[in-house]
Formats: sequence, structure tokens, C-alpha cells
Amino acid sequence: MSTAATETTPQDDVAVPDDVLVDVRGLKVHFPIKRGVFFDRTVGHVYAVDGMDMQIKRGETYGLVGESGCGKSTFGRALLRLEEPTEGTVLFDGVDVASLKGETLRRKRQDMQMVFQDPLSSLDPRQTVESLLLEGMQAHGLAKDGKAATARLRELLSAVGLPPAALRKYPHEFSGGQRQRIGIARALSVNPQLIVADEPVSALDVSVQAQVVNLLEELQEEFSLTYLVVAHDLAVVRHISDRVGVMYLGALVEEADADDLYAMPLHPYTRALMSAVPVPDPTTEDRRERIILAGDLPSPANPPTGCRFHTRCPWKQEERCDTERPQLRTIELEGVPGTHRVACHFAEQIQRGEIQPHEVDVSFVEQVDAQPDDATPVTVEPGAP
Amino acid sequence: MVGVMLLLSLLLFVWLRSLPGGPASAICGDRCNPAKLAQIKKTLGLDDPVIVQYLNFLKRAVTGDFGVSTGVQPGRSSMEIFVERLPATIELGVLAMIIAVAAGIPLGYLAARRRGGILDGLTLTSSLLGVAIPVFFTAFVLKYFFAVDWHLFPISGRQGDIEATRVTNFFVLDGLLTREWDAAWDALRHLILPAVTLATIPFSFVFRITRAAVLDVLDEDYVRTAEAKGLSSKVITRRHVLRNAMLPVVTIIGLQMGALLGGAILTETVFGFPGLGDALARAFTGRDYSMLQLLILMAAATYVVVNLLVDITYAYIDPRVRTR
Amino acid sequence: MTPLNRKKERLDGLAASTAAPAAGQAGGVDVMDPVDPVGEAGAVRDAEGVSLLASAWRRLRRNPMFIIGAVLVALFILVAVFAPLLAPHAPDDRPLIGQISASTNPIPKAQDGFPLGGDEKGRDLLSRLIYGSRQTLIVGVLATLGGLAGGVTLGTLAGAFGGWVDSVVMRVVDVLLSLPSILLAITIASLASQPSQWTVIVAIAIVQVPVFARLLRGSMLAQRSSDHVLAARSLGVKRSAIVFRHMLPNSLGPVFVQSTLALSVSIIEAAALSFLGLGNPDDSKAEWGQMLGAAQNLFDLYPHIAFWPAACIVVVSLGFTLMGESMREALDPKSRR
Amino acid sequence: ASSDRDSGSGSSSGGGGGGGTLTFGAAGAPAVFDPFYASDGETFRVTRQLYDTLVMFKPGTADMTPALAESWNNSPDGKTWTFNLRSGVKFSDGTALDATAVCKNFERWYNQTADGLAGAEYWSSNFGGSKVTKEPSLYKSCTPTSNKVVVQLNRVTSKFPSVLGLPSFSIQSPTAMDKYKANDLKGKGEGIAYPEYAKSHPTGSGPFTLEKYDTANQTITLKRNANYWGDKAKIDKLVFKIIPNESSRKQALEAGEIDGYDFPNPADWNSLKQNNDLKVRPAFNVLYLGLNAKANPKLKDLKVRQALMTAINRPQLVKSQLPEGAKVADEFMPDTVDGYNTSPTKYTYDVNKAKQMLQQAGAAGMQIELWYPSEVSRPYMPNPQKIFDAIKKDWEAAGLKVKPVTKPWNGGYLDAVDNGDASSFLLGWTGDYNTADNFIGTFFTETTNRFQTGQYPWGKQLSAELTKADSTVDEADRTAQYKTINNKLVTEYLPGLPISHSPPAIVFNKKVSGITPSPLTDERYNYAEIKK
Amino acid sequence: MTATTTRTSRDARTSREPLLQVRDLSVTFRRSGEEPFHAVSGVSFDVQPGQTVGLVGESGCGKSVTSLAIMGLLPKRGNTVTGEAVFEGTDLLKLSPKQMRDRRGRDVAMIFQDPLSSLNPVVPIGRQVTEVMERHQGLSRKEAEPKARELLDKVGIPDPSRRLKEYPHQLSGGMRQRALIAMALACAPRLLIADEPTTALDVTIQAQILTLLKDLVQDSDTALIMITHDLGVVAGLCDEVNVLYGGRIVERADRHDLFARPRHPYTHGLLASIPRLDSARGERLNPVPGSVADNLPWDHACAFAPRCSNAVEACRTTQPELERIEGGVETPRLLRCHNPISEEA
Ligand SMILES: Nc1ncnc2c1ncn2[C@@H]1O[C@H](COP(=O)(O)OP(=O)(O)OP(=O)(O)O)[C@@H](O)[C@H]1O
Ligand SMILES: Nc1ncnc2c1ncn2[C@@H]1O[C@H](COP(=O)(O)OP(=O)(O)OP(=O)(O)O)[C@@H](O)[C@H]1O
Ligand SMILES: [Mg+2]
Ligand SMILES: [Mg+2]
Repeated sequence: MSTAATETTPQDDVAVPDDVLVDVRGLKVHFPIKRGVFFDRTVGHVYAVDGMDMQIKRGETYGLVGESGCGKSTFGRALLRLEEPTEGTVLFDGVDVASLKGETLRRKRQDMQMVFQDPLSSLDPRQTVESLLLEGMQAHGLAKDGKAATARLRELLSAVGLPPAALRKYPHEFSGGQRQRIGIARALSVNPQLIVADEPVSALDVSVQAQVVNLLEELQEEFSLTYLVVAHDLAVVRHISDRVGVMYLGALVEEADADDLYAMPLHPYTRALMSAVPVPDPTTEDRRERIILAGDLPSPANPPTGCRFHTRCPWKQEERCDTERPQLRTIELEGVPGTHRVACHFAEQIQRGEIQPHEVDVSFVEQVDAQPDDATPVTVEPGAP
Repeated sequence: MVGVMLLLSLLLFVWLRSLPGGPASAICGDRCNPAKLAQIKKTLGLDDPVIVQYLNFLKRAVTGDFGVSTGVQPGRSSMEIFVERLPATIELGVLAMIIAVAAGIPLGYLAARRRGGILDGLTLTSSLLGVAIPVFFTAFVLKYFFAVDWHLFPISGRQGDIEATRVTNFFVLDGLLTREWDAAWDALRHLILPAVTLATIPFSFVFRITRAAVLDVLDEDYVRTAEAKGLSSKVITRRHVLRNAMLPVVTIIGLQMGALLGGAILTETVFGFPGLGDALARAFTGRDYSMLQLLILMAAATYVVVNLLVDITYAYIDPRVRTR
Repeated sequence: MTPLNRKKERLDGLAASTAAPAAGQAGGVDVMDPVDPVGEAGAVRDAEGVSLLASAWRRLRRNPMFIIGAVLVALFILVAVFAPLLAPHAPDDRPLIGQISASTNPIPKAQDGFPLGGDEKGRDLLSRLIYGSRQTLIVGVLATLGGLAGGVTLGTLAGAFGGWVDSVVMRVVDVLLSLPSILLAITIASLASQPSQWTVIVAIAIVQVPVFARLLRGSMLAQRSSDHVLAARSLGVKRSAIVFRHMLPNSLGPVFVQSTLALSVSIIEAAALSFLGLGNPDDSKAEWGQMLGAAQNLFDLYPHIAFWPAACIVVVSLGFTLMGESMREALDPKSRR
Repeated sequence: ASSDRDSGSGSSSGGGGGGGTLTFGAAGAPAVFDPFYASDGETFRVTRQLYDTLVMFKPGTADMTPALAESWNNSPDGKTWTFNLRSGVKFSDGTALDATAVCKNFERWYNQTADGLAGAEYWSSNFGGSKVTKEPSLYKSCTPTSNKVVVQLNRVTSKFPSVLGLPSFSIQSPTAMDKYKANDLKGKGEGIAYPEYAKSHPTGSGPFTLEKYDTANQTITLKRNANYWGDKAKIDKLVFKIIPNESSRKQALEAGEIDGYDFPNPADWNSLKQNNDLKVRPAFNVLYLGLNAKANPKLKDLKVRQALMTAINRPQLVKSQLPEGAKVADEFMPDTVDGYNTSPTKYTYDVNKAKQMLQQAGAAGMQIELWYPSEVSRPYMPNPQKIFDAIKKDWEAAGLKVKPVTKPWNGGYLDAVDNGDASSFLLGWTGDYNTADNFIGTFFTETTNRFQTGQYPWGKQLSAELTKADSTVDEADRTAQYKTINNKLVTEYLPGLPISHSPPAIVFNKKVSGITPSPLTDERYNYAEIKK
Repeated sequence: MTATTTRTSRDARTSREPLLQVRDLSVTFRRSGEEPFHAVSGVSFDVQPGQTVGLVGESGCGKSVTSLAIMGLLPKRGNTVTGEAVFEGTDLLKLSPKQMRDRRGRDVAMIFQDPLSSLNPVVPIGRQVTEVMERHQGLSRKEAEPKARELLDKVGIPDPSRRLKEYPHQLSGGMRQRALIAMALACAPRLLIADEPTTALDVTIQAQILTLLKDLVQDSDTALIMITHDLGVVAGLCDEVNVLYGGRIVERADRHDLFARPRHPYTHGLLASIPRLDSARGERLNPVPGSVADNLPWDHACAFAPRCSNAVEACRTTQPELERIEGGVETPRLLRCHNPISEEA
């Protein structure tokens, strides 16, 4: 695609480079919490996605990681307008998807597809694989001629490594990995540019997981696809992604090229996350420095003020961290490239070792009333840096 | 909720008035003629536009005045009749529910525990029969054998020829309060057959829900945890299985409480039990609009109240609801 | 949680529990075809596709509850269809009228050619029972179909569109749900200006509407947020196609089961209406509920004329209930095998 | 039903029988205890025991006999009636039942407001009018003179003074009525609200007084009036227990919970007779099939009406659907009423003849609506549907196309019949007292009656004939006129088809004796005795 | 709560009498109308006091069934269990239900995967902890309460007094799992079975729980059977690892040996298919082809054969035995394979 964005929204004053396929600005998705005996009143909101900025370049794989409930899936869905954004813009190839309506939106969907976590529930149990695959093609007028359609179906199946016999079968007759392949084939069926894969391998066995990961990589080359891969398994994300964004409570806390991020995580949360991933190597495991975070992810209905992470951060500083919300920024530090952005006030100081980790009060942020004083101290294992 | 009630009352009101016959004809009697009928309608204001009538009705209803009965007990205030008969139906309903619950829960539990066994099969089938047999037929059969043939229970009514002081109009309770033991016993005897009849339907639901809930709970991880802790089966049953299985059962009890009034129409009719069900049945045949409006609205309101109660009970036994 | 919600919740729960029958299949371990070259993605067996219904059917076939129910229902339908061949007399013929005397011999006794005797109008009881199956089936089926049609329409509207359409439709359904079903049926039937078979059918149909509507809406809503509908949406499939191809077919399971149960409820409620004198006054075509209702005053002296129609009703509605309940269980993903 | 603790209460000093309680199973609750505002049998059954009327009906008959008035006479013009009151009679509140009190009752009746008039069915249909609403009335004035009451009427009528035997015209205590605001009737929304008096303070001079009305348990307990002027009650208490369901009443009787009930289902008669005392009340009613040519012009032709009559197999209908003792009706009134014509044309069942007649009238295979009420049972037609069914079958046999129409009694049936919407309909009448006017006068005097006789050429004439007969003072003359009218009614007019007279029954268990079944359901319980 | 990174005196421990000896454990499920299904067959292993034994394998390989069989918690009907599970001299499988009840929770305790569904939603946490002590230590509820508070404190639940009165839904995922652990530890059992205790949790929480388990086992000399499908978890925690495939142990080794030199093609395949944080990026993963659905029956073949890149003719005709092989310094190495991966890597 060579043409630059033809439609731009007025507020879009930042120049979007040509190679950016998706440009998300200030995306927010808030779900109302309804309650009430006589009338459903909105008593609050779940701030599932709360100010996401992201650019995905053509042909790259963007990996999005974060703990359960931090809003990864919601973001992915909002990107595809499967969830109504509360605020913000999503420019897809220059068109603001967040403002499309009706038939235009439906047409636009051809360009962006989704692969789901649970391969079974994302396939209509009452449709054969054939009709599942044909459906999208029909919706976009790609299956006008029966023969061509059949040929394309076979092509799709072979692309995802399934025999043609699969066409007449129902989803429940396949194994998990095979189902996920069907899901991928369905996404491919309309020739999309972008595929949002929401935890595409989390539900699969390790042995099968690798098959699907490989498949995704192959397909990317073959069909020049752009991926947004949402996952909580850092190893998988690292393996598959060109760039990785780390999400915490509805917003990115760090974003960098995959190698950079893993080589030098800057945000305290990213550090903790990475140190927590067990590695299938006893020697490494025995020697590893580990940052054990205290407590859990606070409730997105009642997110902490300031830096969302300050309640669990071992490097938290007085004042600034709990009052001012840090923005994604590049930092001036040796060996940190300009593509590496982090949302931490003290990233430089931490990296330079000027701020030392300390113990953290475990406050259970999801509980409004919880005010434990005698909280357990967090353990930050001392070890060689 | 209020909206639902208003809508219901409006629909009912307009519909009732669009029908032939009605209170004016009832008052006019057998020697009626059109002129006389018109006169009566005029006197009662039944010739006003329906919407005017409805607004008047609402105005009066707000003050608790639902008009005067023309069929159930002509000339008495409908509200008075309602208040007087309510205890009868409550007494009946509560006893029926007690029977249904007392039989349904233990049997449901046992059937679940011995799933697929003979006891399970028998109780399951009989509970299905509970729904498959028309209530009034059950009533006839029970009455025929227990009252007519074997004289074990009285045939009809709430109380026989017995001196009884009325305090609350809950006859059993009154008997106990005033220490008129024989009156209490007599009132109870009158309740048993109708209550058993009425209990067949909720029994079947309570039984099946208990059985299903227990089966579900037995499969729950926390029961396995309890087993893993080596707890005695008594504790597991009581604290871990039943307490959780009761949640859906409470719901169904609530639902069935509302539905009991439906069953009461048939049961009370067969047993000549002067409660609301009997009043309803007669209000229908007597085209007693005032009574109908009151009773149907009250039935809907009861339903709402019972549901509220269920919610409250639910919150009491399910901490997940309580602390939200 | 709003208070009216208990009944609703039960229906919704029911809907949700059966909405995704696929989930039940997920854990099952299948016995393999031993030798099969493993492609990259593993073997795909060659056998023709087995739909979910087929597997539910396989489970049903072995369930005695279902078999008994199905046999009873089948018998009932057969009798209804072949009534004219089976019945010795027309339902409205009065061969025994001559024997009747209101206060000395109101019910003709069993005699040659009249194995069950006659009724109070001198008609052959057996023939009326046989013909009764017809009328009973008609009332049951029409009332259920009526309820189904109304309920499915409302439920689809509410479930497919959500938002204010859902609110409006559900308020209407709430009004209907807020009354015990028999009370609602009585209200409708008794307030019809001229009672007839149709008032009975319409009354019972209306009673069923909210149940079906709620049930369908529940599963439709569950479907709406399910991944496969999301997938279809993201494919850009048209809304109508999503509703009719994905949501509706996947939501009909519980509705279908419910309609079996509804048939039995219809038959019983028709009987209750007759009992209260609100049934079809024209008894030239026999109907069991009506026969039972007419027999109520003779129960003491001539229990058999009440017993036979009652027994027929019980057996048939038990048949439908057994069928419905076992189907419900078979479709319920949580049901243990 | 007589429980030990109730019986033999010491109050039975005034002689009489063995005391005890008689429990009667009533089908419904009395509407009020003020019979003036009542029109239903359930209310009258109770108030008859509480009040006296000036004249009453001889037990077992519909004929007048002295009651509060020991004797009466009539002025030659038939408009001034003088009643000689029984002396020493007291109301149960202790006040005297004297001429002033009686006239106060008349005045009260005549002074009803519009609301009151709406509630006073018997007054408005027999006397009509009210001073307040300024409508003309039969009643003119009442003058008390020492022991006599002089009542003046505006015109002559045969029903006077029999009409005064109706329970609605019970003489009630003016003091009590004032005290409890007996006239304070209010039309309210859907119904009429009754005053305290009618609800709980009935005060009359009858053989019983109200002890309590247990509305919650639906029982009414009457107590023996020890000061009754006439034959004092032998039982101590009379309890009416309301059991709406007919078969429950039967079962309750057999179980000994009640001592009696009335209108048993004809099908139960035989079995009831075995252990109980089933008393058949003389049939004082008529079931007819009303015809209305306005709704179906073919009916204008007398031939057609006669054909319809001929087509009905009334003997079989009576035998198979009506209780023992029921008779085919040849006229619109029972043969015990003066003016019955023993030799009018009698119609016999003949399908072929009926077909032939229809043919001749050009109405072969005509379509006709046949109306019958649902949800109701009347003494003259225990089961309307069955009677309808029998007639329908017969008519169909004669080639007619019968279209059934049914509506609930109070839910449109009566209204439609009154409006003249029903071309043929089942209806009947139970007499109030023994005059021909009470039957045929009620049916046909107005030309806008249910039969819409006004549209026949003879309608006005019939009306005039009836009015003339009714206002004939001489009894013999009057009877002769009625005989003629009766004959013409069935032969020349035939506005409807008389079907049957069927006797209702009342049943007691064998312990009860002394009750004479009344054609007017006017059983007197002061004569009842309970064997222990 | 500071985790040390090395273990000491392992040798001393492993030489003691085994605490639990599982011998030839087989579990067969029978459903009417279907072939009997051998979920677990011929599984044998020992657990020494203080030792952590890992059971790893993909979903459905029989890990949970093994542990449930040892605990006597399999469904009452529809299955047959054979073999032995000798715990301190008594065969647990032969105990009567009553006797088994006395042992469960006291001598052998278990933690389950999903901490939310494993806790009774309508009973306060405290009660769920104290009831174990009431049952096995004869304490009254009053007496048990302070102990429960101590326990909660020990597993790292802040403000234990308040938590005692709270219900499971009021706790976060990590806290729930801690509460479950507290229940399991209430009577100081000598053997703890943890069935995927961290699978439902996020990595950061998983790290908390794993640290906790490690410390507890170390401090109290409790033996731990750790069931997981995450090889990373095994690598950091277990002394000895058993790899299961299709209901049978296919390889057993000391963790160092296993990860350094996997011999079974399946183990090798598993390791090769996992992307690792510490390896170079960008290289293709080497997945195990096919899925469990392709398994052969063990009786006449190696179940893994259809997916195995090393398969030889024998793999499809004869069942390999679990045999001791070379290597395995401290723990004997066992392998079930006709054509193992050569020993270099
Ligand atoms: N439709 C919805 N209505 C209300 N809240 C929602 C809805 N969808 C998601 N949420 C809430 O928004 C938050 C983010 O959810 P989301 O599914 O995006 O998280 P996630 O990062 O994908 O987590 P996971 O790893 O568990 O999939 C959660 O707290 C969730 O409960
Ligand atoms: N109650 C049961 N009835 C029938 N089959 C069962 C039963 N329990 C388990 N199985 C089967 O036994 C096999 C082993 O199950 P198990 O639960 O031990 O697997 P697992 O290794 O724990 O897997 P996961 O990682 O998914 O927990 C599975 O194929 C399962 O389907
Ligand atoms: Mg997600
Ligand atoms: Mg498991």
C-alpha cells in the first residue's frame, strides 16, 4: 500500500508516517457498572482501556503483554470496533475506524481480522468448516463464483495445514490446534491486512502451541500481514514480536523493540514481570534474581491515582508517583534506542541504580476499604545485578 | 417496577371495561332492562370515558380504596375482603411450601446422592407426575379418599363448628394465641388436604432443583477440596454441599411462592377454602371488576415482593451477593 | 439485580446453560483411528461430520426416561391421527341417550359395544376419549405454536437488537411474567367475550409467550457476546445474517426443549380452564380437559368418567415432560453422562 | 354438625323443641342483611329467618297467608288497602312493630335516592319510582291508624298484596335503621357500598336474630329469637356455612359437616335419597326458549315458530336432562297458578311435521343462532349447556343450521338478551308469588321485552290484555282473562317456546325434620327440629 | 520470606526411607457403551521426605488422575484403581473410606488448580481453615482460630484477623491460593500434592506462590508432589521430574539431567517447542507434530510414535518398557523409548 492516508481527522496533527498501518491515539474504553434494585443505575466504570497510544507498522508483529484483566483483549477488540471506544481515535490506513458507521464499517472489516483465544467457542458449532470459511468471503463479495471459491477454500486450508477433508466437518471434531488453524484460516479468508490475535496459543498445549506460532509466522510472510498479538506469556510474545508493548491497568507502561525490551527492561513493572517468568533451565532458575511483586493487579474499576503501578512498585518515590500519571517517553540513556519508550518518572534513576528498591506495603487496591497497616513486606531478592 | 404495575393496571382496566356485561348487569339483576341498566351505569359512573374512570380509579387506589365488590361479596369493600382473605391464602401457601420443602429438599438430596438408583428413578418420576397431574384432579382424588371416604379430614372450609376467637385471621395462629387448642387443631386439619394438594407442584420443582443443584455442587472443586481435607461426610454434606445447593433452591422457592396463587385458584375452589384463590375464581365468574383489579394487581405486587424477599434471603445465604 | 428477576433469571440461566452446547464436547476424549499419517496439524478423521444434535441424540437414545416419553407421545399422536379408524362411534353421536334419566341414571353403564359406558349426554365414552386425543393435540400444539411464534419473535427482537428494543420488549414480557401463569390464562380466557376453543388456545399461547421470549432472549444475548458471533461481526457479516445464521440457530435448543414441556403445560392448563368453566363450551368435538371439567360434579358417584380423561392427560403430559426433561439434560453441557 | 358445646344454651326458655344447631350449606354469601337491597336467593334465605313481612306464604305453597298483618281488606276500587296488624310484636331491638313502624318502612322504600333505587331491585320492578327521583310509582301513601295501616295505591294490580310477602318488603326496625344509617347507599366505582345496617345490624322481628357473621370463615350464625311472636324456633342456632362448590356441599352433608343444602345436582338425587331426606320443592318455574324476530326476521312467521316448537323433543329433554318430577311446559306458567289454561293447544314432538312446516314457511334449512349462558346454573335449568345441546341436536335433525352462541350470564348474556341481540335464547323464571301477572305479566307487558313482542302485530294487544287483566279487581274475572291470554299465547302468539317446569330439591340429613319444602325456596327454619 | 537459591543436604534427604511409594498405579474409566479408558497405567515413583517430585505432561496425560487416585478422591463409580500407594507403610489404596478420611488433610494434603472454585464460596475463609484442625486435631473452633490466624500469617496473607472472617470472593487470586495452601498445611501434613497450583494465576502471582511453596517445603521437611505442565516451574522447583505421556511415565530424571540432556523424543520435543526468554530470538521453534488425538494405544505400540520424529518400526508394534538408563547421578534415570535421542545436546 503506497498511498498515504486520504482521510485525516482534524485533531490529527501528528504526522503519520507512511509505514504506519494502525495509529491509535488516546483510546479509552470504559464499561459502565450497573446496579440497582429498581432501576439500573450506573454506579461507576471499569476503566478497561484508559488512554492507549500505539502505532503498528505495516508488516510488523506487535506484541502486547500484561497481566490478566489489564485490558489487552478490550483494546484488541476496540481496535477492530468490536467494542465501542469511549474516547480516542483509531486510524487504520488513515481512516478513523472509531468513527465509521454501518455499511462503511462493515466493508472496512475486511481489512482487519481477529483470532481468538478459545478456538472452540469462536467457531459456530452448527456450521461446517466450509460455511465458516465462506461466510466472510460472501460478505465481501469474494465468493461470487463457486469454482473460484472452492479453489480458494482449498488454498486456505493448505495454507494452515489442514487436509481438504476438513471442509465438511464441524468444529468439535477437531483437536485444539486444528481448531485454531480453522480460526486463522477464517481470518485469512477475506485477505486482511491486520490480524489481531488475542492469546492465540494460550489455550493450547505446549507442543501444539509451537505449531501455531510457527504457522502465524509463515503466514505473515506469505500474505504480508500485520499482527497485533495479545498474550500474557512473555516468552511467546518475545518470540513472535518485532515490537512489544507492556500494558498495565489499561495503558502502556513500556514499548520497545522486542530485543531491546528484553535486554533492558526499564519500567519496574516490566522488570518484575520478566524476572517472574520461570525458565525451563534449572541452572538459570537456581541463580536468577527475582523481583517478587507484592499483591495483585488493582481493580480497573478503581485504578490508583498517579502512576497506576505505584501501589506495587518497589521503586516508588514519594509524591510524584501517586499524583502524576507518567506518559510514555523516550529516555536519554546510553544503549537505549529512541524506539524504546517507557512511562515511568524515574526510569533513568532506576536504571542508573540511583534509586534502590524498597519494601512495599501490600495494599489490596481492589478493595476500597482495605487499609492494612501491618502488611507483609515485599521480597526483592538481593542478588548480583 | 412501578411502571410495570401501572401498565398492568391500565391494560386490565381498559380491557375489563371493553367487555360486555359486568358490575352494572350484576346489580341490575335478572329483571334488568336497558333503561334500568343505563340508569345504574350512570349512578356508578360507568358511562364516563374509560380514561376518566381509570384516573378516578387510580386516585382512589392510592388511598387504598379499590372500590366495592359486586360478585365475591357484593357491597363489601374489595380491600376489606382482600385483607380478610389474605391470611387464609398465606396460611395455605406457607403450609404447602413447608410441605414441599420438607419433602423436596431431603428427597432431592438423597436422589442426587444415589443418582441413577431406584430411589432416584422413583422420586424423579413422581416429581414429574406432580407437574403432569392437573392440580384440581389431585385435589379431587385426595378429597375423595381422605375426606369423603375415610373421613380423616374435613371436606371444605377453614374451620368447622367450633367456638373460635378471631385475632389475626390466621386461624391456626389465632387458636394458638388464644389457647383455643381445639380451634387451632381444627383449623390445621382443614388446611392439610388443600396444602398437600397445593404442595405437589412446588414439591416437584424444589425436588428437581435440589437434585440438580446437589449434583452440580457435588462436582464442584470445593467439595473435592473438602474431601481432600478429610472432613467427615456430615460436615461436607451440611457445610459444603447443602449450603451451596440451597442457593438455587431458594430462588425456586421464591418463584413457586408467586405461582402458588395460581394453584390456589384451583385448590381453594375444590376445597371451598375461603382464600384469595377462591375469591379470584368467583370474581371471574361474577365479573367482579373491582375485586379483579385489586387481586390481579396484588398478585403482581406479591410477585415483586416475593422476589425482593428472595433477593434478600439470597443475600443472606450467599455472601457473594451480600458484600457487593 | 432487579426484583422481578427471579423467574427471569431462571429462564436466562436455562438459556445460558444450553446456549453453548459445544462446551460440553470440549473435554471428551475420543478413541482414535490407530494408523493415520500425521500431517503437520495431525490427523483429521474421514468420517462424515457428526453434528452436535446427533451426539445429543446418541445420548438420548440410551436414556430410558426419553424412550418412555417418546413412546407415550408417539402413541398419543398415532391415536390422534387415526381416531376415526379407532373409535367405534362419532364423538357427537348419542346412541345411549334413551337410557339417560337425569336423576336416576345420568351416566349409562358399560355395555356391549360401549366398553367404558357413556357420558351424561349418551355418547360413547371410549370414542370420545379416542377423539379427544385429537382435540387435545390440536389445542396443545396450536397453543404451543402460538406461544412459540410470539415468544420467538419477541425474543429475537430483544436479543438481536438489544438496547431500547430489548427494554421495551422485556417490559411487555415482564408484565406478562408478573402474574402466575394459570392466573394469566384464566384472566385472558374468562375475559374473552365469547368462550370457545380459540379463547383457550389464545389464552394458553399468551401465557407461553413470555417464557419463550425470555428464554430465547437469554440465549441470544449469550450468543451476542460469544466469540463466534464476535468473529462473524469482525468478518463483516451482515447483522441479519448473524442473527439468523448464528445467533438464532444456536439459541433454539432450549426453546425447542421448552416447547416440549410447554405442550404438556398447555394440555394441563386447558384442563384447568375447563375445570373453572372457562373452557370451550362446545363439546361436540371431544377434548380431554373439557371432559374432565364436565365430569367434576359426578366424581363421587361416577369416578370413571373423570378418571379416564384425567389418566389420558396425565399419561400424555408425562410423556411430553419426560421427553422434554431428558432432552434438556442431554443438551445441557453440564450434564454428566 | 351439632357440636356439644353449642347446643342447649340456656336461653331456650320459651318452650319449643329440643334445641341444637342446624347447619345449612349455602352456595354463596349473602350480599347484605337488608333484604330491601337484595335480589338473590342466598341473601333471602338468611333474611327470611330474621324478618317478617305483612303477609307471607303458606309453607309449601306460593299462596298468601297472614303474617304481621292478621287480616286485610280492599276498597271496592281496589286501590286502598287496610291491614290489621298483629299486636304486641316487637323488633329484636325491643322497639314495637306497630302501624307507625310499618308506614315508616313504606316511606323508606318510597324515599330512595337514585343510588338506593339502583340497589332496590324488587321495589323498582314491582312498585317502581321514588319520591326523590320523582318517578311515578304504584305506591301512593301509607297512613298508620292505631292498629291499622292504610296503604293507598295509584292503580289496581293483581299482585297486591301478595307482593308484600316478598322478603324484600320485610318490615325492619325504623330505630335501628336510623341508628345505622340504613339508607346511606353509595354507588362507588364498580359497585354499591352498603351501610353499616345492611352489613351487620339487621333488626327485624323474625324467629331468629343474627349472632355473628364470620366472614373469614364464611359462616353466618343465627340465634333463636326467644321473643318471637309466632311459632318459636325449636333449634337454638341456625348456621349457614358457605360452600360454593356443589359437590362439596353434597360431600359435606354425607360427612355430617352440614345438615342440609339445596339445589342438589339431579344426578345425585338418587344416591342422596338413600341416607338423607331429599325433599322436592314443587316446580314453580318455567324454562322457555325465547325467540326474537328482530334478530332473525324469519321468526316473524308463526309457522316457523311453531315448527321450532314441534322440532324439540321435550319429553326426552326433560327425562334426560332434568330431575325427576320435571314436566314438559305447555304454557309460560306452572299449572298451580290461577289463570292456567288446562286445555290449550299442546305441541307434540314430530320432526317430519316440523320439517314440513318449515318447508311451507319457506324456511327449510334456515340458519338460527341459539344462545345459552355459560358459567351459570339456575333452578329451572341446572345445566344450560346440556339443554342447549339437546335442542341443537333436535333442531339439526329438523334440518336447521344451528349456530351456538354463548356468553357468561353476567358477562354479556343477559345484556345481549335484553338488547334483543339474541334470536333464540334459553331463559326462565322462578315465580315470586302466586299470580299469573308475576309470570306472563312480567314477560310480556312491556312491548320492548326480551321477546320484542312490540314488532308483532299482536304485541300491543297482548300488552293491553295483560294490563287489563292485572288491574281487574274481581278475581274470577281476572282468572278467566288470564286463561284466555294463556291460550292465545301458545296458539296464536307463541313469542317463545315453553320448555319445562323442573322441581328443585332441598336435602337434609335424617336427623332434621319439620321443614316443608317451598316452591319459593321459602323454607321456615323455626319449624326445624334436630334429632339427637 | 526470603528465598535462597540453593538447596543444601539434598543427599542426606534422598537416602532416607521413601515417604510414599507408588507402585504400578493404574486407573481405568469405564463408561457404559464405550471402551474402557486407561487414564493412568503402571505409574510408579517414590517420594522422600522433604523431596519435591514433579509430574509434567500435557493436558489429559493423567497427572490429576494420578494424584486423585493417591488421595482416594476419584469419583466413586465408573473407575478401577489398581496398584499400590504405600504411605509410611500403609497402602492408601486399600484403606477404607473412613480410614482414608482420617489421613486426608492430616498426613496427605492437596492443593488444586483453580483457587476460586476450590474454595467454598459461602463459608468464611477462617472457617474453612479451622474445620481441618477441628477434624484432625480435635480442637474446638475457638482453639483453632488463633492457629488459623497464625497459618494465614505464615502463608503471607496480610491482616489475617480480618481475612478470617471474609469470604473467598473478597480475596484476590493470589490470596485465595495462599488460603488454600494454609488449609493444606493446617495439620502439618508430611506429603503435599499440588495440582497445577499456579496455572490459573498471572506470572507475577505465580512467582509469589512458587516462592512460598519452596520455602514451606524447605522449612518443614514436607514432601511435595508438584503437578504442572509448565516445564519452567519444574525446572526451578523439583528435585526429580517424571514426564507423563498418555497415562504412562515416559522419562524420569533429576531436573538437571532432564533439562540438560532429555532422552525421550517427547521430552525433547517439549523443550524444543517452548520459546525461551533466555535464548536468542528469531529462531524457528521445533514443535512436536500432531496432537494428543493422534495417540496409539500403549498396549501394542508407543503411544507417541505417530508424532515422533525418531520413530522406528518397533515403535508401532511393541510397547517400550520403562527402563533404567545410564546417567542420573543422584536419582536413577528411567526412560521408556525404543529409539531415544542420543546423549549429547
Ligand atoms: N463487556 C464488559 N463489561 C464490563 N467490564 C468488562 C467487559 N469486558 C471486559 N471488562 C473488564 O475490563 C477489564 C479488562 O478486560 P480484558 O478482557 O480486556 O482484560 P485482558 O487483559 O484481556 O485479560 P485476560 O488476560 O484475562 O484476557 C477487566 O477487568 C474486565 O473485567
Ligand atoms: N471422571 C472421569 N471419567 C472419565 N474420564 C476421566 C475422568 N477424569 C479424567 N478422565 C480422563 O482421564 C484423562 C487424564 O485426565 P487428567 O485430569 O489426569 O489429565 P491432566 O493431566 O490432569 O490434564 P490437565 O492438564 O488438563 O489437568 C483425561 O483424558 C480425562 O479425560
Ligand atoms: Mg483477554
Ligand atoms: Mg489436571
